[in-house]
Amino acid sequence: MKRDLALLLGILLALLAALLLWALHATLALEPGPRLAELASARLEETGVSNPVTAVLLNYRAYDTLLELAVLLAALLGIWSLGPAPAGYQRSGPALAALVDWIVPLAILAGGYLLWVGGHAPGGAFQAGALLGAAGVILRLSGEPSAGLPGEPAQRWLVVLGAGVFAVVGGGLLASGFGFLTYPPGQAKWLILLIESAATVAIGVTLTAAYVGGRPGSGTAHNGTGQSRTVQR
Amino acid sequence: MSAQFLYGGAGILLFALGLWSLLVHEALLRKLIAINIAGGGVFHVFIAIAYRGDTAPPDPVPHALVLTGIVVAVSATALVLALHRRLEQAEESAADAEGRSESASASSAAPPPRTPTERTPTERTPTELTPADLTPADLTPETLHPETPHG
Amino acid sequence: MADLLILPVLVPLLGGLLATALPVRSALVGTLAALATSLSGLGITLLVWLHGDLGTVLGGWGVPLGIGLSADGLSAALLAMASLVALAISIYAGSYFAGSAQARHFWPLWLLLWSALNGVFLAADLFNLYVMLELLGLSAAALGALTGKREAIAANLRYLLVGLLGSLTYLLGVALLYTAYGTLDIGLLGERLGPTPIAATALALMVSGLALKTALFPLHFWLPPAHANAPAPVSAALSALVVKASFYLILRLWTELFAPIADIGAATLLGLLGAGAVLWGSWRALRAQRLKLLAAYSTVAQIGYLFLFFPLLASLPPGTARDDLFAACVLMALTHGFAKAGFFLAAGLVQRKAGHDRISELGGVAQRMPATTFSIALAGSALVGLPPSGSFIGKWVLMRGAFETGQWWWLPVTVLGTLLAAAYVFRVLSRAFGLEPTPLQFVTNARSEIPALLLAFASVALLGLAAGPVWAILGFGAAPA
Amino acid sequence: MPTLLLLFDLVLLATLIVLALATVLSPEPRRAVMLFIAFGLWLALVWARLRAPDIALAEAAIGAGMGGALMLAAARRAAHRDEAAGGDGDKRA
Repeated sequence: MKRDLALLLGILLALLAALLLWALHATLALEPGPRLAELASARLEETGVSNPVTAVLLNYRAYDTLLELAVLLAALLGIWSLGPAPAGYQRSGPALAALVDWIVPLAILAGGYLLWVGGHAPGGAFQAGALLGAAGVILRLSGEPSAGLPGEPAQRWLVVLGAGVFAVVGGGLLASGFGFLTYPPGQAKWLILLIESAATVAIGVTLTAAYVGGRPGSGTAHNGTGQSRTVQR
Repeated sequence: MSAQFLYGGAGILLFALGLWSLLVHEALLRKLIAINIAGGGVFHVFIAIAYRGDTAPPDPVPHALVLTGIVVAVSATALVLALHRRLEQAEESAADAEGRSESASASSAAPPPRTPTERTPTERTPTELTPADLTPADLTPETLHPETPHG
Repeated sequence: MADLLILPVLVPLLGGLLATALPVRSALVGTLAALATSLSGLGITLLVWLHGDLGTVLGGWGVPLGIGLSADGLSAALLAMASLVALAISIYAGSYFAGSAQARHFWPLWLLLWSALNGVFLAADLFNLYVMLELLGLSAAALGALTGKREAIAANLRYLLVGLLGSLTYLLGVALLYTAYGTLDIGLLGERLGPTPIAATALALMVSGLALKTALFPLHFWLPPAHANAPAPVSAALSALVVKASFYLILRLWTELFAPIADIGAATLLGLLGAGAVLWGSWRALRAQRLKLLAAYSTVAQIGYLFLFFPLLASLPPGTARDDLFAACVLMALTHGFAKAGFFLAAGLVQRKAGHDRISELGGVAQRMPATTFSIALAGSALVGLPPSGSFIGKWVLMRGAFETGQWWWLPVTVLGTLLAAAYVFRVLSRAFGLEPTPLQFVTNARSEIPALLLAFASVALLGLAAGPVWAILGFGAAPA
Repeated sequence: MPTLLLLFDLVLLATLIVLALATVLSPEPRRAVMLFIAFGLWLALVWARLRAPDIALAEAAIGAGMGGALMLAAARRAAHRDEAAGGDGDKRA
């Protein structure tokens, strides 16, 4: 019965896929319209960065990126609302600890590098922030319950830093007559770098805090249900 | 054109596969993985249409859209997993409470039900707490079933 | 001046960030931000009222590179409704969560949700809408699970997954449109779009994704548990506002972007689903044991009415009759926003007072909470569509349209739905009265009872007796007599 | 040359689809998540081939990396519970 249903759904979805494939084929067979590639590269010089993807993310479509940071924050706030973090992992042995001592600074350095090259080569705030997040994950796995994050008040300021700086820059530009997130000529480069640096820190902290999985501050969680027991690695 | 269709088509197949798995499988983790695969398929379509051969530079706009999409997807994944963990906790503590109330009713009469009075979320006397109440954080009287016999 | 269009998104976003950073002061920050957001939304409505449609492109790049914001009559009408309803919910929430640890979780998420809501109403870019919808969905699911109850978490987990699926389906449609037409701007796409199979596929994908998010029958299965188990202010926001965001988007895409493709056949399909929603939702509301579950099923039914307008709109040529139908559809959506928010807020007070919301055991609530019972009665009459509520006018125009276009089969659906609604509202009211003595006070807790009362009152009087402004802001002539 | 490239593309994509299928069809949580991470990394590889290095980097780090780490913690819990509960773990997995 259940197998039949799965089969039926499979057939229906195969039909849907066939329809979509046909639609995609028909779409691609059209005269390729101008799209945005030429336009985006034609005005790349005015954006203050030379990596086209960074230009789209932080200049042409910066509004989307601001809201994307808000989405990340909303997820973390949702996680925090569900209660304190579960207990962490057992402290790792000396060999692994020594490795962690190497990996974490390396990840942070690599994150800084990715942030810097993002202006002209592959990289940028999100990739750099993800590396910081990875450093946090490794720290937590090695037995650091807070994953290297500061206490609750500082953590709260850090997670709003990205969207905060972004929105304040945007609002400031609006107030000074340029329009929301319309960078004044010549200033785009350093404003983007400012926003990206703040975003990198916020993304790193938010991803780490999401991995920790609960409200900070109150130490380790209750241990009544066996859910939060220390997991052996 | 052909490379675009080849890769874009693979994206559509991934979307359909993820959708199928989402509808067919019961376990939450499998549903979540299915959604992520379907999402990967949609992103793949964007990357495929941005590709314009090995000579022309690719269209950066879909690339930026996909980057946004990836971050949104990981945010949603994190929230889903946190909700899931909380649900497991709530279910386990509910099962514990059930077991305890069964043993309690065997030895004595059922405790009187809570009187229906207006309560504010802060109103919570320590003596009312049972071990089952302590497990989930931020419990307020409204979160407990008023009909749950306790206190 | 059009630069100011960003404010209804920016103000709550900044407020939400500040409320996150200052958890101890989150209620104060939240209340102030709510006031400012409401004012900015009403300000934009006023600007549209005075100067007509507004539009701007962020970043100074112009379309198609930049992201456009625009406010026309439809956006302004929904923005105004959201500003008023969300302000009332905020004031109520201030009292509801006072002193609770939940307050510090509620305010930031609520302000982010509001930001996304306004963002949907003002966006003119298909991908920006995707991000907005995700922000809306994530913050709504997080808020809905705030009680920590098992049912609430399970319901919102499902809501979150369903929402993600809806957004992805929508996004795939956007991918097809971008491939074919090379832009994400709704205005530009509207100019380029023709009646091609590609556009039809994209329409089907986008509308089915959004229909899932707006809980159109039979995709409504996730809504009743999610809305019924949230804290009262959140239930009000979910039912009154969040489902309206995706409905608004369907209406806008259907009537503007996809006008060349959305023919009578497709519209009739939507109408049939709407009819199913009206009958099934009303029936389940009548059978519901709990007050908030009743309200949630009533939302399913009320969403259904909105879709009954689609086949009529499709079969009428542009002109006064069509304008009236369009305005009546918007009017019904607005009325439902006010009425359902008022209903849920009042139901939350009943739940607090009685300790439960089982309808059969509500005896005597009316005497102990006269203002709240009055709110339920007023909001209920607007849900039924009694005169002079806004939905009375809406249903009247709907039925007239069904007559004029010869689609008489929508008439029995409307009548039957109305009778069922009358039955479920009367069932609640008949249980609310008991034999207890009446207290001297009409209002017992002003900060939470008055917002509910004002919302319910607005659904009946403001939108019923004075529906003219809705027609005016949509750019149509006078309201039908 | 184009045929060789086409063959290369086909192999890339076939592997991608097979990885996705294996992920979706794997009932054991930890195995499924491992396969999902492999799928994400392969997807990143395909995107690098499509000249999207930025996005490949992001998918590898955020989609497969962070997403996978989050899921792995959940899968480990599910596996522990299954072991603790003996046979009846699948009903709530």
